[in-house]
Amino acid sequence: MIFLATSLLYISFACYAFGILSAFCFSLWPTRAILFGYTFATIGSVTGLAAAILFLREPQSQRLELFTAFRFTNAGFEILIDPLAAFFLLIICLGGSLVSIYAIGYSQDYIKQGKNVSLLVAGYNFFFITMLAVVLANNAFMFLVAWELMSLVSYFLVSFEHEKKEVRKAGVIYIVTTHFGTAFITASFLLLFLAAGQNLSFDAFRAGTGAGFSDAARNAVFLLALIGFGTKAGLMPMHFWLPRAHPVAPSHVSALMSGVMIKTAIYGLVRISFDLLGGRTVGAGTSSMVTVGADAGRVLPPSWWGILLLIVGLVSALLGVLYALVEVDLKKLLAFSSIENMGIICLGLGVALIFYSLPLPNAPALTVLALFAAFFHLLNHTVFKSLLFMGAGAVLHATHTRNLEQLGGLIKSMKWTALFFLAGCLAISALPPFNGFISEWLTFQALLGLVSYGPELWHKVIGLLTLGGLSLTGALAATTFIKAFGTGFLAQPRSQAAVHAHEVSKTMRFGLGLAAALTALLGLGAAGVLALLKPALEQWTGAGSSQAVNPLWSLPSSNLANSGNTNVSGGAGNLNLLILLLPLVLIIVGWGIARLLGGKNRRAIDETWACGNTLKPSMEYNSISFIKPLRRVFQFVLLPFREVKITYRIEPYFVERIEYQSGIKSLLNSDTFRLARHFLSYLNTEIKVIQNGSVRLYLSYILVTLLILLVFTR
Amino acid sequence: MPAFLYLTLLPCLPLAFVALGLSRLHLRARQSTVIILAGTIGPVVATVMALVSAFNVFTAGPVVAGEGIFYLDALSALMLAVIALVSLLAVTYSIPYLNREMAHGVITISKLGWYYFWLNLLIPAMYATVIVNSLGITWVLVEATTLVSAPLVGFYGRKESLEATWKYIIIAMVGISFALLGILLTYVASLNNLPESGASLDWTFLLKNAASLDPALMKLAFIFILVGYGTKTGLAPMHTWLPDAHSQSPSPISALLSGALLNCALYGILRFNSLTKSAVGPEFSSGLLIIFGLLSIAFVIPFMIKQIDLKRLLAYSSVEHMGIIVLAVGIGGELGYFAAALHIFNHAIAKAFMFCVAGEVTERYHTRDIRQIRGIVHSAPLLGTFLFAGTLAVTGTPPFNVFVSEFLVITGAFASHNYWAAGLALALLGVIFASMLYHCVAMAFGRANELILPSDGASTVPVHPAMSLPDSSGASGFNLAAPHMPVQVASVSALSGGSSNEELALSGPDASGTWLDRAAFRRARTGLLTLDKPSLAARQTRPPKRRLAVEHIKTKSKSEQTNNRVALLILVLPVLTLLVLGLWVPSFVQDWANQVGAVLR
Amino acid sequence: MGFFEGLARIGFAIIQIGFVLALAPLVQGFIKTLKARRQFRLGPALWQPYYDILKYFSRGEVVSEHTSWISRVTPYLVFGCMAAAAGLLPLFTQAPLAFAADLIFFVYLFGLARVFTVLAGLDSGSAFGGMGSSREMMVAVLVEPGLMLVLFAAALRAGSTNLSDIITRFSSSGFNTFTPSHLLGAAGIAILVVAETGRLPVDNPDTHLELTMIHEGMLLEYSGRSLALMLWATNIKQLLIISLAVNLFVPWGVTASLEPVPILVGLLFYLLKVLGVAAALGLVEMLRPKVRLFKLPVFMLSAFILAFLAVIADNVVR
Amino acid sequence: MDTVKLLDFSALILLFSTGLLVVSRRLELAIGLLAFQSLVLAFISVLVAATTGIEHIYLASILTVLVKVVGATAVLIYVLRKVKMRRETGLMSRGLSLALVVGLILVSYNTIHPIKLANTISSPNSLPVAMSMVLIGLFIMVSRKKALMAVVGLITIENGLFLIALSTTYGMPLLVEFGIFFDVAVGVMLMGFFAFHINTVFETINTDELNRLKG
Repeated sequence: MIFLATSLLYISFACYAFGILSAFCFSLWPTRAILFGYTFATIGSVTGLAAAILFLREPQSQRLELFTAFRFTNAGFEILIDPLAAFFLLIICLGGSLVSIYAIGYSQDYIKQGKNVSLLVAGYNFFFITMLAVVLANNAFMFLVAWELMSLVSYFLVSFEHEKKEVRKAGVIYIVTTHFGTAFITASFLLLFLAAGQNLSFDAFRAGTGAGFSDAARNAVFLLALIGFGTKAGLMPMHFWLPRAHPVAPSHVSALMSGVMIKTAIYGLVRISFDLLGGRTVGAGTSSMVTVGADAGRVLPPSWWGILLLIVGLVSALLGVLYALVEVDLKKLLAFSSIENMGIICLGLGVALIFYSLPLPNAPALTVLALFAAFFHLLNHTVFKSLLFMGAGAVLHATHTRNLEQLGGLIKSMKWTALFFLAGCLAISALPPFNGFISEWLTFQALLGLVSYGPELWHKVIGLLTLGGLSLTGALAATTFIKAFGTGFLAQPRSQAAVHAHEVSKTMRFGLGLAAALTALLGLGAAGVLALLKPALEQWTGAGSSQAVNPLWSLPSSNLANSGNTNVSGGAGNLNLLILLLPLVLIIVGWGIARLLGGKNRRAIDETWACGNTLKPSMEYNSISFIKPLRRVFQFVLLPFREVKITYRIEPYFVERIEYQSGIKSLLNSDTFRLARHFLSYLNTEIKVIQNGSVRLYLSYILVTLLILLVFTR
Repeated sequence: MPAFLYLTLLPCLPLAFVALGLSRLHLRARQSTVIILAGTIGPVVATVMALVSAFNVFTAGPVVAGEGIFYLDALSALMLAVIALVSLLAVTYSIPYLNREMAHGVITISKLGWYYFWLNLLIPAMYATVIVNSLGITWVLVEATTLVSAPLVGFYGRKESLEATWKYIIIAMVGISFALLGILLTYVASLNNLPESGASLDWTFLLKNAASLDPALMKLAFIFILVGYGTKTGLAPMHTWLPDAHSQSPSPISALLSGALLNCALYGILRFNSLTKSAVGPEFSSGLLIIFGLLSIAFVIPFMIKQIDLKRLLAYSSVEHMGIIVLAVGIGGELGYFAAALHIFNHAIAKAFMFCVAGEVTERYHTRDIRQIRGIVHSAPLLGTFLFAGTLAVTGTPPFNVFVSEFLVITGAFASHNYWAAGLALALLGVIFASMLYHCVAMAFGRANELILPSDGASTVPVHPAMSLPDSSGASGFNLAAPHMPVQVASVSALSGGSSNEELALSGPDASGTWLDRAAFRRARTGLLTLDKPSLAARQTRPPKRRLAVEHIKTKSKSEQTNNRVALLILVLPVLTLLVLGLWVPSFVQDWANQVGAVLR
Repeated sequence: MGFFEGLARIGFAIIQIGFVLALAPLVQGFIKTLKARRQFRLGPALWQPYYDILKYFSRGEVVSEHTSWISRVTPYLVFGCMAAAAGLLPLFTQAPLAFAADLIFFVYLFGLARVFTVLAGLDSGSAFGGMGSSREMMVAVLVEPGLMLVLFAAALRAGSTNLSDIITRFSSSGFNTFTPSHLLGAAGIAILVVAETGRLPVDNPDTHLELTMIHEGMLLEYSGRSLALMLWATNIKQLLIISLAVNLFVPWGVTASLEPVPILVGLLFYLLKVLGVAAALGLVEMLRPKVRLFKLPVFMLSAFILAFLAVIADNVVR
Repeated sequence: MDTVKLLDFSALILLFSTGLLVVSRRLELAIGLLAFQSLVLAFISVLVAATTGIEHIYLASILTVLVKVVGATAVLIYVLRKVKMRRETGLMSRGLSLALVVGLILVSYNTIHPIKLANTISSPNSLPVAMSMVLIGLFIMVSRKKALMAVVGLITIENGLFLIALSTTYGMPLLVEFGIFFDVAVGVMLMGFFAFHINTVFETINTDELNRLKG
């Protein structure tokens, strides 16, 4: 089995490599480059997916030594496939399977534009290799190389349409931000490296973070990792690159970046906080070690790590969704929504980390529950965010605009796309029976567990606030996506582009349909997912800590009734998944009743009532007006502004022209960047005096340096 | 073995005069090949020999040769290898570079001869610097490298290059004088403390007796050495000459200066650092080196952020990298020295490559002004790729080799508990990455013809040689608006063999538009080519921005195309080196770097 | 769960859902009649909502040319959701679908219905529909955190998120249920019931005046059986919300036993409680003017704070 | 008068002449002072050679006379004639210059003071004076505008170095010494050449005009 899985993994890598090769081989025949390149990517993803599932079913870790980069500090390329890595393997390959087929259709447009698509295809395939390398790496050096390569490749993919200034700018902001993030990650790893006796292998990290590792260093590692990975994950306030970079990338790349790539940051966070810094059983030593009970000898992380994650997650979720709410650029909206969803994932992760750090008898079960919430939401987000970005790509493909105010009425011209997009919207709004609901439900349960069992009052307070915040987030997300679907697809087209929209090609529809089907399937089959993820969830809490999986159609909850009892199986708090289908049954009942009471329906088609006028698209509610009340409610965050400029022919009676402008100011707004830029240009102008061309000045530097050294250092 | 050592220096010197002599024979332009060949053979042969010597040293251990005049250990071998590889790149790249410069009429046969004359003096001087035993002779040779490289810096004979040369000579000579003071003091120390054994400046002697040298004197000596050689190495704040000199010289020479010559002065610092450490104890010199290292990294940032001159940008980056090396040495420890050794090599290759890429960009766009260069990936995809690869390599981004050594420097800083230095370095390197990449993206991406320039005056950095004055012995005719000139106003190229000053050959397919009046043209001749003093009217009424058509970047003569291709072909090997060494450092390289580390200790 | 038990449950579910469907218009009629009487009007008949629904069912419908299948599906979907929710809630006995009576699911079912209603409001392109949708979502966003937190407060005290469990636990613990926390929660949900049922001072269910309407705006393009279903669903929702509130916070009478007497007593209690709340709603509607739209956040925030305090009080006092 | 006294006296003369160099406005005077300085240095080297009996120091003194007293002066005078310039204006005031020079001298004394030399015939003053000359030489380069004065400053630095070498080490090993002289000679010639070239191209030898390359 393991052999099979490993071979499949190799095949998967080989396919991506073939994808790159074929892209270059067919660089003169772009159609073929696209076809072969993406087909290889699809095959690679599917085999990788199969490998991941096999690895998850056979949860012993697999190690592969590739080669050593340099002996010193044991920097090398080694692979560890443990359940956590296997889970992220699953995520990446799932994303790949969904998007790659779609990409065949989507990339055709670039041929017409005369772009060098073979580069796109090659980069796309290489992107997978780097992402896989990130999650499989068992060495800090390999991790950093893969991580930075992943950033670089994605940067080049983002900059694919580099003729546009906006794209170039977004790309630079992205790569620079992520580079700084990498610096933090590097620092974090290097602290671990010291603890590990100057060894860069993760195995040594694990061994070295026991008792001898000081609390201060432990906290520093976590904080550095949080900043570093948080930057990649788009957590507030390190998120600013994300809404710029994701929208400008080709849509299938956006789908991958939002759906898959930013998840690797979560991987890094989990890897560091649970695994590398994890509460390993050790001899004796640090202050945070538990001395009694079942956890005796475990070094526990402080629980404020989890609290910090909760706060960061909550802020990201709320602000992310608020900015998504007011966005009119469809892809930007999706990007902001990614920030929101990363926040929600962090909520689950935070709760898991808190319970992981508490020596409670039922902590393992609650850790698993919260971790499941996080992981399942991660999986779900991969599916529905890919779906939505692909949908946005389809719209862009058909109308050449991402602006919601230019769209409308697409449900008639793009029936299938609309249907699939709607599924994505419902899923991301956490509505039953789609998968988003299940993970939101799990997150609620995890948070309720925190409020219920958190020993400190501030655990409860933060838990409650988060519960409220998450509800608010859910409602806002629903509003956001109603807006997106309602103004994008419903009513009359608002521009010529939307009027002339057409349904997209079969390959694109196939990708969309697959993802849409998955949103529903994952919702109904959540218990199966739990069974699959079990090894990944139990990796740090010990086998059997997720006993609640047995009834196939039900999910565990924190089972608040039995405090002190860790058995979360069955019983009162469970959600029966079959019931998700109940509304469907009752829809039919409703139809039956209507038929019964009213006989056969007689339907006449007529105009929409518009107070006697003919309804024009300009009379419709558009996306701005739709969220206007909410924008006003949340004006303390969104800082909306409006400017009305009226020019008169004869004041004040005859108006010649009214200019109206409105928008919001971001909290981390362009003023902040402008400030930074001003500072830089200040540096530029003022400090350049240092190098003003005068040779005498230059000589005086030498003199002064010499004098300083002579006077002070002797 | 010893025979090789002398021979390393030999091939170049006679050929220097051969090249110079040939250029005096009134050859026709076509026959410039002979000169190029004569000038190229020496360095190439020397490269082979130096590499063999270096290999010998690495495998067989340190060598004392030539009755104690020469001494080679792992550090010398590393430097030999660096100089060998960089000079190989420089001389091979010189061929297509100079061919095109000849074709553009920027340089004459006579200049070509001088070029190879000085180049063939510079390369053996550098080799000799790192293999002589006496630190005094090393000083003499470092000084000599300044003197023979100065004419190469001022090669184009423009105002800017003259200025750069002047600053280079003055500052480098002043600095080097201080280094001499440091050497004198070391000598005094050895006289003072070792009266019996007979004082000497020989490295073999000093190394043996370093521990018994007077600490007070050695401290003083090290200060002067650090300031002195630091000036030549380009450590801030003594680096001020470096951006000027490295940006004004022809690109192959820039590559040589940044890649090899800086290391020669660095070599002196490294040697004296070892001495000082055994005499004074490690804290003193380490502290100074860390401070100067960080200062060098920090100092360049404001100049890199809004740099408009491509080659200046790279020159500042050299300052930064010298800072990193010095930082690594200051950090010390097994890791620090290893990293320093690796970084010396990595930086040399990466920077030399990058300067060649810059040369290629300049050859195609006829300007070094970053604001005027757009869309390289469209006009020359391979060159664009190289530009990106080079930028990423130079900024220490995986998968390129500089990443490995920079990572090791930071790792070493952590290992020696210099957390602040490590954090600071990480942050500063991040900023440098940002600014370099910003410029790289600006140049590489976009479309070449989207370039929009204010037409009220070209930049202050227009200066491709093709727009410049010929040297005094050169031609006297001018051709306005040669086809490849991006800015019409500034598109003045010299044609050798033109008839008279007044006879202006106006030609070129897009020579329509506004012509310069004679007065403006004369101004141009006297050096104000770039119209950086636009007329008052022009300044007041800020004319609309002009869209420049750079379509003709692609339309080139056949020989020029060949030269372009050859140049790119030459650059393939270094970029592969950068890539491979970034992912995998072969174990023999590690062994060698370790040996160098042992010497640095 | 055996096969026969399963069948019995299904049968029970059908009965309960049918009961709610049947009762819902009556509550609406009751409130209207009460209001009319209090205003010294004759008012419509108590059974008028039934007549209306029947009448709409038998009429043909007129569909806007701009609408899509969303509009056509929505009435059935909304109705289905409400009916499903009716099966989840324990009224006077255990809920028939008690094993799945999760409160989060319950609330999110309402959410699903709301989303489709709002989409239908946007579908026709009419400005009225858009306006209604826009306002509906605003109110929903404001209500949601408070509602969830109130329910969570109860869940945390009962130790389960299963509505049936919660209510059973509350009703079995007698007067001990009345803690400060409970009262705070009750106050919170009282505010939310008003908002969720779409009544004054939040929404005005009786008018089609664009200045005030929220829910009605979205239904403006509906006619015929679609309208009937939508109205009916609205009535069901109103009843469910009222039932949820009273059963959570006045839990007496909800019995776990299957004996006929307790069930009958429970039914009686239930009807009394529901009619009591309905009467209260009617009274509030008479006494209060509609509040300005942008005053609503304060209104909702108070509910949120009450719920928050409920949990904190619970934890501190305990 | 014994040798040490004589050395001391010569060193002070050197310091004095260097001080004068700092405040001299006339270029010819400056070049003259420089020649004088080199001459004193040659004298010192003869003195040292006579005292120690090391023969190659005689050679050094001859070279000093040839290269610095005759050669450098000739080059400088030639360039001066060519560029037709006599005075420098717009400089730092004499008082301030002198104050700074005094500061530099103090730093030098402070630096050299703690060093105990066992093996020299040097006077107590010669080493600090030499160090002062090095620093003052650099100060001249910093404070004076004309390219010629930069050369003068540089030669002053070299003279300081030479004095140190003489008074502490009886000169360097021969090879090194020749190398140094050769370098100085080539350097001065090169600088003279470039100063001349700059004058033709820029029509000035004011180094402040050389400021096109900045930033």
